[in-house]
Amino acid sequence: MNLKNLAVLGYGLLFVGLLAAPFLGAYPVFVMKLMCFALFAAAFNLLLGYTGMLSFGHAAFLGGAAYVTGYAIKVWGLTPEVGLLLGTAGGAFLGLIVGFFAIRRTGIYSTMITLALAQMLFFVALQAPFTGGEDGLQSVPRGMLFGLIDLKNDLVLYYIVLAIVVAAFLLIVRTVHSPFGQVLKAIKENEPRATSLGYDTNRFKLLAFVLSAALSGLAGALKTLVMGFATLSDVHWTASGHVVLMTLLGGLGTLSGPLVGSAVVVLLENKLGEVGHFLAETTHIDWFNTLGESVTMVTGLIFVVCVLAFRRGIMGEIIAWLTRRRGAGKI
Amino acid sequence: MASTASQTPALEIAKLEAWYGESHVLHGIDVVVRPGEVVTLLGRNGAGRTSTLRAVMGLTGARKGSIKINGVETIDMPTHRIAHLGVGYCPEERGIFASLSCEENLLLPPVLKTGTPGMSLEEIYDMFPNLAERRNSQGTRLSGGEQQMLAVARILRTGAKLLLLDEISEGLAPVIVQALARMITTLRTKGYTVVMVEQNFRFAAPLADRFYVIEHGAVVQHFAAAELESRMPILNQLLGI
Amino acid sequence: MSDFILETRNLTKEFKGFTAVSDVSLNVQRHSIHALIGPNGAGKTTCFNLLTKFLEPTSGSIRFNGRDITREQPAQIARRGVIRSFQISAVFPHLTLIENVRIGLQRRLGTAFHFWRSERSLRQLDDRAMQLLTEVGLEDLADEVTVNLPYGRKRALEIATTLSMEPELMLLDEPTQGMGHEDVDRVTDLIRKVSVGRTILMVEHNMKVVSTIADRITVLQRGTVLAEGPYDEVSTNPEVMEAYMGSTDAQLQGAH
Amino acid sequence: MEFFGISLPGLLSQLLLGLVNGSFYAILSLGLAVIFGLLNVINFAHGALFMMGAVITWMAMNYFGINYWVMLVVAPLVVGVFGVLIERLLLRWIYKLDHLYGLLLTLGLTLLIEGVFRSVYGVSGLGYDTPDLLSGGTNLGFMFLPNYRAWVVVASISVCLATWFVIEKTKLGAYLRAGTENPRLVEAFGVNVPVMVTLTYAFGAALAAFAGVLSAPVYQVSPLMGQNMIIVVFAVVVIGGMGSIMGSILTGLGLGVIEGFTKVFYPEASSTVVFVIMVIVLLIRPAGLFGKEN
Amino acid sequence: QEKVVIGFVTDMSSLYSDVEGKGGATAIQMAIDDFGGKALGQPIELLTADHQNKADIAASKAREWIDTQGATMIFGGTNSGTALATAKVAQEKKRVYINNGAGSSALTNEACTPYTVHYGYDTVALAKGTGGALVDEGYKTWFFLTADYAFGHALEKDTSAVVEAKGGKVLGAVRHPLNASDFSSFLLQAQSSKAQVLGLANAGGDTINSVKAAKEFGIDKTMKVAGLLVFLSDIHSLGLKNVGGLLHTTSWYWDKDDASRKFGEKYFAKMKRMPTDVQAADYSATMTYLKAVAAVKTTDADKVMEYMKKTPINDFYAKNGIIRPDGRMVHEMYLVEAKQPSESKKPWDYLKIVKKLPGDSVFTTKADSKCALWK
Ligand SMILES: Nc1ncnc2c1ncn2[C@@H]1O[C@H](COP(=O)(O)OP(=O)(O)OP(=O)(O)O)[C@@H](O)[C@H]1O
Ligand SMILES: Nc1ncnc2c1ncn2[C@@H]1O[C@H](COP(=O)(O)OP(=O)(O)OP(=O)(O)O)[C@@H](O)[C@H]1O
Ligand SMILES: [Mg+2]
Ligand SMILES: [Mg+2]
Repeated sequence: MNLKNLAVLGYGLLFVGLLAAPFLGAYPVFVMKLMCFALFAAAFNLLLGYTGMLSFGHAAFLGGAAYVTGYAIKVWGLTPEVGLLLGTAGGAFLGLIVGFFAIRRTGIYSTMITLALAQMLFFVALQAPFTGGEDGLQSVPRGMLFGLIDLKNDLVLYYIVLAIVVAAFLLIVRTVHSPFGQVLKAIKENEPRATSLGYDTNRFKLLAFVLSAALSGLAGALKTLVMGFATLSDVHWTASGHVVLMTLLGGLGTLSGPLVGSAVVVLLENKLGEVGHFLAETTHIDWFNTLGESVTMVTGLIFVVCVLAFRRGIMGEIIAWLTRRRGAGKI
Repeated sequence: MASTASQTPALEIAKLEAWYGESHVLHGIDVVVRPGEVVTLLGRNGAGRTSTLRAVMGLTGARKGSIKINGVETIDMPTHRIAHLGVGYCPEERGIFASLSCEENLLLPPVLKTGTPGMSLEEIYDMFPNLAERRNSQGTRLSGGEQQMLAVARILRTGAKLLLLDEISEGLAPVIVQALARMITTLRTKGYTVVMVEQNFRFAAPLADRFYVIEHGAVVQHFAAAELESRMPILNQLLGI
Repeated sequence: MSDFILETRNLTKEFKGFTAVSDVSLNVQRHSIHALIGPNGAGKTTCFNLLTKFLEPTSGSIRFNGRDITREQPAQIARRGVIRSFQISAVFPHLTLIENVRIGLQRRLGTAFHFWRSERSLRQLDDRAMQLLTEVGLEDLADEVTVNLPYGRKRALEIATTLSMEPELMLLDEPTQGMGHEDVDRVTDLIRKVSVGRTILMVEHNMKVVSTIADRITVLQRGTVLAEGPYDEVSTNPEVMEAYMGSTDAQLQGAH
Repeated sequence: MEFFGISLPGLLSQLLLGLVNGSFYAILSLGLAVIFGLLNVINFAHGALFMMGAVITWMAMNYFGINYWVMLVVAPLVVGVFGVLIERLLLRWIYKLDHLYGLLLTLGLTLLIEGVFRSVYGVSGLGYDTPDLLSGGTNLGFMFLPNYRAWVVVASISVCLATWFVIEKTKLGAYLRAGTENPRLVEAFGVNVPVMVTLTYAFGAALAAFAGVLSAPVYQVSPLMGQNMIIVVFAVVVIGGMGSIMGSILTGLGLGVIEGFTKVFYPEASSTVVFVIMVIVLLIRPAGLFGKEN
Repeated sequence: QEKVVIGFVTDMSSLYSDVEGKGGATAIQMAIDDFGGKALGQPIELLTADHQNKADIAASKAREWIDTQGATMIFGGTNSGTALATAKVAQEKKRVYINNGAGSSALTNEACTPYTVHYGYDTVALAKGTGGALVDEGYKTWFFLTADYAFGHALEKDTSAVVEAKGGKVLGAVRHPLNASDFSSFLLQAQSSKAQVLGLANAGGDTINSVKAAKEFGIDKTMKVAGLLVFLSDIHSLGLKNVGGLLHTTSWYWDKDDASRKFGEKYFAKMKRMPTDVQAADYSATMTYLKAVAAVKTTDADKVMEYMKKTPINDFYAKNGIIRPDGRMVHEMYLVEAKQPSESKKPWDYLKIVKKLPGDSVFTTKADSKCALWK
């Protein structure tokens, strides 16, 4: 079987798995949250993996859109689909602003610019009257989709979220393999040359930025709908750090990497405590009981290990392994 | 004139192999350079001449074999210690520093504790008036050719007696090339040992005492200047001159 | 339309008190190969950078096909048909050869921003891309990844990509620098071949190349034009010999 | 005399206070610039090293009774040694890679270091008293200036200037600058670059720790104290442009002062003003105030 | 057979972990043990988790515990965002929800639910307590140093209202950003207002830093410094040298009476720290809940809530505490002052009680309440 078929098979299995998940005892709300983060990471990877621009401010798009959607639905009483649209548009708009500044510099400077601008948004979210400060924007109703479908039911919402996330993911795949994607690759490889071939490289980078921000916004908007609130933790810089970790851990520049990476990181964040309790019980080492409070430490450790020993990430390693094996098989 | 010194070669490379990461670029180079000699490494593009010089400086990846400088084995030495044995290296890509002015670039390489003083700043500016004129410009603001001059000039100050020069006539105007040729002749009379890598055969031919031809990371020919005429046909074939 | 495809008037570039290009008025004849030579630091590369607006001129104007392009952006100038190559080879190393060429062709489709469209829509360009690769003798390597190519081939690929832009005016900065003799000959032939129906302005130190293909030569020195004319005329100009070629005739041919 | 409703003495005192904060920005952005220069690593861990400086000072006082003045030297040394370890054991492996890995590695390191300190010391902050010699204050006529704050300004500006002198005016500095661009070549000239790199990182870490010691009596000593500082310092660095050492010092001081004035005229914006300035500077000078294009 | 499962989710590793954190879990476990470890004939189970101050983690933990572990009561911790989100989940799933760590009065006001019990302090009580008591003592003119976000604004607004209602005057306020490291410039502005009281409408590190800077600049010599949200853990980490004289309101202090001292010492034996008022409240609230379950012989949230709301609470924490229809547990609060170092006689001897504040005088009144359940 060649790699491409294998990939198709993998995605197929994943999709079927997600379709069946609620009936296999998975927790719909949790899986929805996972999917939101997976979309977030995939959107982030679209920028980093395919244009080489490292944004450290993606929390702004996730969180910003979460607030927009929350506000639209809760305060203006708009329907969920309009809320989602507004959230995505909000993400895109923020992306346009941040991107406008970020592309003025390259490399690490551009990264710091995204970080700084996102931090600015954090303070706005903290101080602005409509975000609820550190209480967050709470009790956002799920409402009726198109005025018809009641989203209060977790299962109904689950399949809608699944459909949206899959569609968004397909859009990302398509973007990577589009004429636009080709130009992005060229710019990543040799920017002055692309300019001399008549491409306004900044406009391409900006569009990539906006696309990535819009999809991150969609993820944030969905998350608000699922969880029923938008809070500061989504705009905090640590959320930006998390999405970088997800992408790096899963495999930078691979389409499937962010999906895997986000699953691992979200599970870690939510279940590390339980893992700790389990370890403590089996090994009788009491210390493990406190593992749950060490999420940041463990996260830090993963970062360090990933960067030092495991740069291709989980999917990157698997793909490399498969390629090698196939290569060896031919000889 | 250097008959006693010829006992220990200035540079003796034996069975040298070198890698860049996983790619194996040198497959056994043997070169001997006596003190005071000018030796030219010839070869096609990508034959491994630059890599040979870089390997001497310890700038490639892994190395194997033996490289002795004035009789001292250096194969396991870190780069900075090799330099202190009295080696000056002028890289192919020039390596001018943007954050330093022209003059700072010139003064950058530390004077080596080899006992022999190098050229003074005045002598150098005499040889390259362009540099004197642009002495306060940022290094990389010099033109391509000026940068090339600077790269050569830089290692003349340190007191290094063994010079490794990679394609120094590249991209230079004919007048400057002629100046460089005169410079090398002068250096030889001053007792410097020079190993040159040259694409420009016409530039190298009248200067060198001996030639090595490298092909696919190994030495395939070597001969003295006197044999040059007789070797022309085979050189034509090897190098397409 | 005037017979000159490119005209500059009193083009000047100053860097913090140092004038790299001063008062250069250059006229490049349509359908000719025009060489720009001069000692190191004469301002040749700077001139190129001005013409393609990688640098902003301090004063003076640039006209292309009679139109003033002095205030335009680099990408815009490229789209007008003025394409440059770089002193260091410029390819997209991790794309295949055919993809490299397609990047040049693709702009014409007007779908460069279409992120929703499949890249299969680019296949229509493959024929033309292969044609271009054939022109530079790389047709057999079309699906190779570019990094693995030897240097000379990369230069050839670069020329193919440049051609894909259908340039009216090609600016080549030292196209044979760092090449072996075979490659030099090959690229010289290539330049001659592609110059049909185009205009080429090139910087070159290799007098052999210049003497064989250049129709007209401008010699720059210290940022100003020292001499201009066909090779024979320029190469015997005593001032030029003094400043650039060097005194002995042997060396004249011999820089490379 | 009044300006915008604030008396001249009021303004003067705010200027002084701004300088105090600016001093911290200056030392921290200077350290970042030095490390970035030679290692090409954006040292996210700078905030954590800053915090270590302060916490170690606190520990020394509380466990061993070692006073402030000793720690002013010892803490940077200890953190410097820690820097040597970081560089030798971790950073060394990633120089050849894209700069993004340096950022991520040091980010991970930050989370780890902060996590460890947090699990030991909690987060509510530890008190550290002003050293007796500098307690009290001086009445400057227009304000009451605590002696300690005056000392912070003097100490940090001296350290900054000394660093500037070494880097811009000495041979060692020339090696550093050249090593920044092409370490292998500098090594081929006979300079021991690996040691230079290690020491540079250690020096940058020590600078951060020095700032940490200085800050201990002013701010609360807490495992999270570096986190809030580091992002602002990043913005300072973008504004200054990391082009020059003097640039990062002046930008740090200047932004401290501007931030100080914002606290008077429009306090709501005092946390965002640095970012706003960053945006404006980028619009006018994409390379930052002291940065070089490309 | 019904089993009592308590799920406790709070900040165990970050900003607020000293206020409640692991100490809270210890206090709850102590209560369970003192209750006998069993209820309705089954061992009582305690689940704990660190929400890392993220509302989505808190809410999903609670949801999961209820659905998969059969949690019968959710104990929400510090951080208002997480508290409000978790309360919503508990309401949806019909589980008892008790909170001590979060200050937001919204929990029993516009966001009140039939299942929420806000047991310890809230921002309204702090504001009214400190503000009202100080004006009564003759400190009439105020200047606020306010953290620039909803929480700070709420504290400032509530306190100003009390101060003005009692005839005091607010001369001004300056807003500072969250986690500001330097307060000197704000303090100079406060000083030039010539007000008698400097009200610190902020929390945690911000309060600590402002108190410290006030000392450094000698501002405490001309103004009375009043913290609106100060915990024992803050005082402990700052040291009396830095905070001596700081006025604030607390819901409990370990040295307030014999019963409290007894609890304090028992807790100290386990944790090597004296409990904060929040941790004490955690113990008391657990007891209250378990007693209610035992009395109604079911874990059914409606029945338990009904019983809790009609039964006064009397223990070392609260005297005649009453859970009102809006979920607010009303009890006595205390205006306290941090001792000067010379007054402190033993470890953890930090506070002296200046004034006892009857519950009715400090918590929201029916007239002000926006809770639909209390109309
Ligand atoms: N950094 C590197 N990594 C991998 N391979 C390299 C590297 N540098 C050179 N090579 C390869 O090593 C071989 C020898 O290169 P080298 O630069 O020594 O050739 P050369 O004879 O100096 O030719 P040139 O005329 O191009 O300078 C070439 O095949 C080249 O592709
Ligand atoms: N950005 C710059 N700032 C300052 N001076 C510059 C800059 N770019 C070029 N120069 C100066 O302008 C002069 C012309 O440089 P240019 O690169 O155009 O020369 P060239 O003719 O291409 O030479 P070569 O043949 O050596 O490449 C040189 O003296 C150089 O030092
Ligand atoms: Mg070479
Ligand atoms: Mg040039």
